[in-house]
Amino acid sequence: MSKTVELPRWIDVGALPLLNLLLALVVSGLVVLAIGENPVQVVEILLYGAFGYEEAWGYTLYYTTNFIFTGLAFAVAFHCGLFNIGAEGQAYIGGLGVTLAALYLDFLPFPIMLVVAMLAAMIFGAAWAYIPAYLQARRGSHVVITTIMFNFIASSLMVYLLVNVLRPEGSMTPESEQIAEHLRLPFIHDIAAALGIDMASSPLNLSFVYAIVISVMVWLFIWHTRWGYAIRTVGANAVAATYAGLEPGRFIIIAMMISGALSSFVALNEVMGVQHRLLIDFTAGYGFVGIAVALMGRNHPFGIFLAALLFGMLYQGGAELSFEIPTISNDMVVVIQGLVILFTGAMEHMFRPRVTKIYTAWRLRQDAGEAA
Amino acid sequence: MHQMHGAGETGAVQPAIELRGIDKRFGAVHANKEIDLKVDKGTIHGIVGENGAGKSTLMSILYGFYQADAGTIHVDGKLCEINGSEDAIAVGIGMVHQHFMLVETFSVLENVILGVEGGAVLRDGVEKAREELKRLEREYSLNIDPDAIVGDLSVGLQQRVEILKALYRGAEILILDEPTGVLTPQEADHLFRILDTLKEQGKTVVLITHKLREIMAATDNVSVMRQGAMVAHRKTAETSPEELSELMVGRKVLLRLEKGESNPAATVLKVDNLCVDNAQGVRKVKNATFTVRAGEIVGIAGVSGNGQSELLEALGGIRSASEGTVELNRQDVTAGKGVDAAELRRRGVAHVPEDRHRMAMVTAFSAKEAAILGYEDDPAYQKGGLLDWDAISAATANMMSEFDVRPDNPDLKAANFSGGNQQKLVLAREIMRDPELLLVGQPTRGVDIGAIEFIHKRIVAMRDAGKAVLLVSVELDEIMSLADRILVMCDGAIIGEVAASEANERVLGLMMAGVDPNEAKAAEGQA
Amino acid sequence: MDTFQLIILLLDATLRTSTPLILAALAGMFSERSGTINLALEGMMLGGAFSAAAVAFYVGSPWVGLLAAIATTIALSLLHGFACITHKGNQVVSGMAINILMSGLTALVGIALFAQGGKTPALDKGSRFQPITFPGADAVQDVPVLGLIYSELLSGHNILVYVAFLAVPAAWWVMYRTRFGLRLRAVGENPGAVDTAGIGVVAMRYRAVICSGVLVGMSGAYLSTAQGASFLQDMTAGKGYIALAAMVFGKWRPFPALAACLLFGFLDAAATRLQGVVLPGIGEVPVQLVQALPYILTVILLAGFIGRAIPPKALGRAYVKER
Amino acid sequence: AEINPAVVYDLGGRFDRSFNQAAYTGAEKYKEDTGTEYRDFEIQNDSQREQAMRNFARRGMNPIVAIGFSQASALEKVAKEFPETKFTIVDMVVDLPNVQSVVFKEHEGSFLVGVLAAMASETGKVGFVGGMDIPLIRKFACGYAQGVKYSNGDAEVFQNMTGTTGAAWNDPVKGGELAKSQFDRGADVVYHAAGGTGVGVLQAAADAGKLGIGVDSNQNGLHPGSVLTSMLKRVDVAVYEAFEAAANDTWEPGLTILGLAEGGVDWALDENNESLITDEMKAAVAEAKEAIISGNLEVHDYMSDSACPM
Ligand SMILES: Nc1ncnc2c1ncn2[C@@H]1O[C@H](COP(=O)(O)OP(=O)(O)OP(=O)(O)O)[C@@H](O)[C@H]1O
Ligand SMILES: Nc1ncnc2c1ncn2[C@@H]1O[C@H](COP(=O)(O)OP(=O)(O)OP(=O)(O)O)[C@@H](O)[C@H]1O
Ligand SMILES: [Mg+2]
Ligand SMILES: [Mg+2]
Repeated sequence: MSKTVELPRWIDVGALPLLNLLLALVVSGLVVLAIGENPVQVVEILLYGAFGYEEAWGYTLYYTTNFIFTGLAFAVAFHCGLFNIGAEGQAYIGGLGVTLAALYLDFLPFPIMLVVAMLAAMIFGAAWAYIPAYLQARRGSHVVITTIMFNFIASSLMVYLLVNVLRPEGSMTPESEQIAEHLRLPFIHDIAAALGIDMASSPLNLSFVYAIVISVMVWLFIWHTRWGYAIRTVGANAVAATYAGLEPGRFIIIAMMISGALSSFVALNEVMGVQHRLLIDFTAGYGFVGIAVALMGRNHPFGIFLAALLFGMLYQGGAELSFEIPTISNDMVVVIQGLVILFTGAMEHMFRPRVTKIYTAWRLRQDAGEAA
Repeated sequence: MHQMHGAGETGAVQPAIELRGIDKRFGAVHANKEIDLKVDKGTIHGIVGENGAGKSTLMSILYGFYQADAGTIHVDGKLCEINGSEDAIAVGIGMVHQHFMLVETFSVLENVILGVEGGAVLRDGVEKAREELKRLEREYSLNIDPDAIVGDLSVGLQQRVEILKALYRGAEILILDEPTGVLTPQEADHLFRILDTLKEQGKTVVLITHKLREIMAATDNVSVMRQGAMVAHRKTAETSPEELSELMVGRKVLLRLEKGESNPAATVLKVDNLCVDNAQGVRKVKNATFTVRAGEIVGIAGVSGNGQSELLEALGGIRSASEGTVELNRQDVTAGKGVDAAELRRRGVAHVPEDRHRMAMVTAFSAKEAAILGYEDDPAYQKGGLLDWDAISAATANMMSEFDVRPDNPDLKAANFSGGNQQKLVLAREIMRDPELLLVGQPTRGVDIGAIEFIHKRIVAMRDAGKAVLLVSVELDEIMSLADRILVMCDGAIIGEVAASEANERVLGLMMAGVDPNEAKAAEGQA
Repeated sequence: MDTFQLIILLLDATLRTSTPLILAALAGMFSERSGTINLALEGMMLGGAFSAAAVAFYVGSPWVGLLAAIATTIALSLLHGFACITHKGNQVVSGMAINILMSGLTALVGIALFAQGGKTPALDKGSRFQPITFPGADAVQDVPVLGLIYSELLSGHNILVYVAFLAVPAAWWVMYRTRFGLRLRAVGENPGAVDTAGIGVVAMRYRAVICSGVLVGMSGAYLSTAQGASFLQDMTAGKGYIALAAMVFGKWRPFPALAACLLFGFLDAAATRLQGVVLPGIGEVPVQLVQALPYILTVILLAGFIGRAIPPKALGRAYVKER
Repeated sequence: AEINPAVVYDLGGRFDRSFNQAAYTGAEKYKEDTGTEYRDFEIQNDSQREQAMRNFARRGMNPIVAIGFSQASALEKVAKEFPETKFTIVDMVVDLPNVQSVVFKEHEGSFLVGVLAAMASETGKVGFVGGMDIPLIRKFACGYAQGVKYSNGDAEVFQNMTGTTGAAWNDPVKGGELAKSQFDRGADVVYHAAGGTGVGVLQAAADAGKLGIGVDSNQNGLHPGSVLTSMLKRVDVAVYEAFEAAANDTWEPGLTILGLAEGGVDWALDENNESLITDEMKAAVAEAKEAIISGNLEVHDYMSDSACPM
């Protein structure tokens, strides 16, 4: 009977997820083959579309921005042992906050407005997360089901508001008025131009920088603050948290509200940065992808950044793909997304026993070699 | 060491069960080490051993719940391949698990027929089962309403359902894993009468228990396990509790700790009429009234499950009090009235809970993270609004060297420390705060002998430093050697107090069983 | 047009709209009662709808389409089982993954096969489930009250509608009156009890998710080959989640779940008809509110304000014996 | 000149058998006639519009035709970014120097099919199923109702809308539901202006043995004998002409309005519905058409005052 050895970190958080990711990509390749296209060509187009030219980078990072926000949102809740499936709805409602602020407080100068809009997004997103959080914390209603329900409720609410309230007189499209020019987040290419650097135009805007800053803040928060510590304690062992005087319900609510606020930053990127108005379904599934991003990134901001970049690449490359190969639509990206979540999330333990065994055998041989 | 009995005395009769070379590991834990065991037909066979000795694991292997890594199982002399519980049931083995295996939302009848429904459609089997159940109930006086929902039944009745389940499946060999740990004395007596009936009918019983008194009273033979190994087999009639406990622990049991007289000073903790309910609303602590003074150790003895846990949790601020008051240095600190565990800590109450894994440790954390649990807001651990991990690391290293935690690596995951070392880390965290009042439950559960002595010394040192200590333990030895005064809890009430100098195992035992203290002392006097 | 007739017609539509919900809610119930969360209903329904429409188009028979749908959903159930039962993966994540996967895969394969933007070609009469008219339905049409109930409400639905409504008592019977049901419920409450009773926990849970697959397959086939006449991208439009909500609302029990499905189906039918309608005195009805009601009601139920929904105890937890 | 044309469809996609498909037909026809390749894109959600247009513009596609009113705001942005590129938008007016807007007098075409519906109806009750509840679709409904009343003053018109978002263009199941509910209330002819949703409406009509009326494309062939006629909205012509004009350098920005007189809207008669249209009906509809073109009969445009006299 061999003694098992604990896996080193680089295998645990590096090699294993990569192995799972690889499997997801291999299966995706098989799907491409099955529909009669050439996977190698698909990968080429994907990569070219994502990184092949200057503008592509901009698009890739623009998508990455959204995924960073939703990935961080999922991760913070997850550290508290909560499965927040509601990022989609929280981001959507966050968009309402941003839009209302931008439309009704448009007399404010930009820097102040930026802070106000950010706060509005956070408050709206956090408020939307608060109800499921409260119900979980105080009445034990499972947050998975309630956040799913809240996504639908948010969607209905927003349709109602966009159609009946926010739609400008005479417009047929259910979308809000454009926000004032001076309240828009500057595009990176504009900033670059101001600095005398020539850059291809893309939707990449200041919120990407903001996403990086927020990532660092989340990292500090989770691992270097008392609240972060408390949230992780509640997530890992709620009884121990109670014993320590960290009332779990309180931190469940805090974690969910932070999660909702983080989700809502998607609206900053989309509404203030790119679309400049509130569109129906502007969240476009970013909230759900955030789950995959966080799981792949092992709920660590750095991992989340890498995973977000991967998904940003898939999104942008995938858009290119659907332009280049008519038989492959954007749906290919959705398939890859699904497979990545399946293999890196649901089946994350699939290879673990085998890898552990192989690694143990190798280590034992190594040890024996050293002893000899 | 292995002093086997059996073949010679029982003659040609095959043992009902024979285990040979059973070996089992759970990851890093070696739960069973090449175990041999023979159980004679028609006897009651006891198995004793400390927590974590591997008793449950061994029996679960016999019942097919776990699969052994090595070894063979023989039933009635025949080699049996037991790959699952269905195989064990087929050869006539039944088991009452330590943690009941019942479907709480089902009726008694449904629980009993689960797996032996007697046909694809329930109706066919159910009526037959109802009849058969009636017969079994009569035969063993196991009265129970077959249509009652199991979740509504008391623990004692639930245990009857477990026994009925086994008997309904035609068990010839019945394994009971710590059946009395959760029973009232009356229920326990009833259980032993049932076991006798079973034995009379020629059935074989394996009984796991911590209580040597039960072993002496009820069994024919007894086997002792220690740290995963089978260390001895005895005829009950030829052994004594002293010998068994020595075998269990591996050396002569330390009955008295060297310690000086206590110098109790001002009252630190004053508990008045405290009542505590559990999550289901059942009153677990009934009108407890007592005090703990500075410079003394007050012990609370009792059979586990008699409200000590709830009492300790209420005093620690984890569970709300339903009635009564708790005062700390004359200030009201009754749990639930705006006072929680954090507030109590601020006021100088340290708490080592009974259940280390469930409560005192976050095993997913590194040692240094675990070492600040409950004290994360200590200013010494902060720098510039963030946690100061360097300071925390240093403090953890200090705890580790003071309490001899091994390995002394603050960055190692808590789960990777052995149980005893985890316990030492928890004790270090709480004791080194130098609290006014130390609440401590089962301080030496799962801890090796060397560490026990060390921990006991530290607790006495706290007392000698003028601190108040409230100690809850189910180990009478521990209570008697540490405490200056002993309170006995039974069925949620504190039924009496005994000075340590007057205490002995008999008196305490009687009181723990609910006998009035005066009667208990009188009975002791007569004995 | 009298009010009574309006009500009958609304109820008639309710039966049609609640049918896929009923089948899917029962599917969810089988899975969840055995301890496996099934968020994948939505994706499985899509997969079933696609297979049914595609195969019915090629073969020209709705029955073959139905079989294909069931085969697809069973395969997806096995995938879900493989992830969460065999590999003890997170059931919520697995469900989400299957939903996303199927949303993409059905469209992708649809485009590859039919090049119609993810749709399947329209099915002709013979490739769809047709309404069944009860004997004498036309004759009694004008009999007051009962005639209308018989001819409009009861008669004239396709076979899957009747199957769905019969599936409810059938599911109840299986769940509460058979050995299989007893074991299934037990394994969702306390798998340890099932294991020690000598029954394989893993096999039991697989059987349950397969049952789930069969039912949700029918639900998908209903959408594309009975109610509709082709598959469209994302045609389930959240019905899987509504079914899940109905199952929770029905407290994981067949008849209450049926009631919830009828309620949600009714709301849907009503909302559809209220779109753009200006009621005197009230003004335009906010259809979005009516549409969101199932979700709102479910949240309120979960919050314990209208009776408590207690899920199976072992729901969501893989059975781990040895740590 | 060489052109590199592109089309961006609205939700519902190229094969909705209706509105977008009409655009597709026009583009295909141009390709057939001239051998000019074109690119097209089906958006899956609203946020893709901008990206699709920008993508085409960046690749030098010119002209770019955007189908559907929902494209307006996206087009407005992208057109500003690419002032050299010619954009044509169908169903909406965007006022920019490089944008051509094509809108139709749908109320006129709808009036004609309303006339036919009223005449074909035996119960005197007819239905209308709209897609997204917006003024444009109410314009269809209003023209239709006027046509119905014109030919039969006692006729009753049931109206339902499918939804309030883009999803309403692509929900045939709900469309079928609505049609069924109208049949149950006694209607025997139903006209849809619902894009992909209409497929379900026509299906329901065919299933129930009633008559449907198609829209945008000629949908008579979907269920021969069950589709009374189709209100043709010549999006195909609009697309074709945009391509052609760009190729001939005659492309002009500004507003183009296509009504009955311009042949932009019409009703469809072919071998699939010959048997359904009596001579009497032919005569009546021809008369109405004549009157409208000549200006003797004015069909009220809902969008002019957000109200319908019916
Ligand atoms: N399912 C399991 N997975 C991993 N380790 C286990 C498992 N069950 C028991 N162990 C470990 O095996 C060892 C023996 O445990 P076992 O339950 O057999 O002890 P025991 O003698 O019954 O103790 P107790 O008196 O506390 O019931 C312990 O270290 C325990 O932590
Ligand atoms: N979950 C785990 N993962 C990895 N290693 C573990 C785990 N649990 C225990 N170990 C390691 O296994 C070894 C044995 O642990 P165990 O708890 O059985 O110790 P022990 O012999 O009971 O010691 P002690 O007397 O201190 O309790 C220890 O070295 C510990 O580090
Ligand atoms: Mg045990
Ligand atoms: Mg130990």
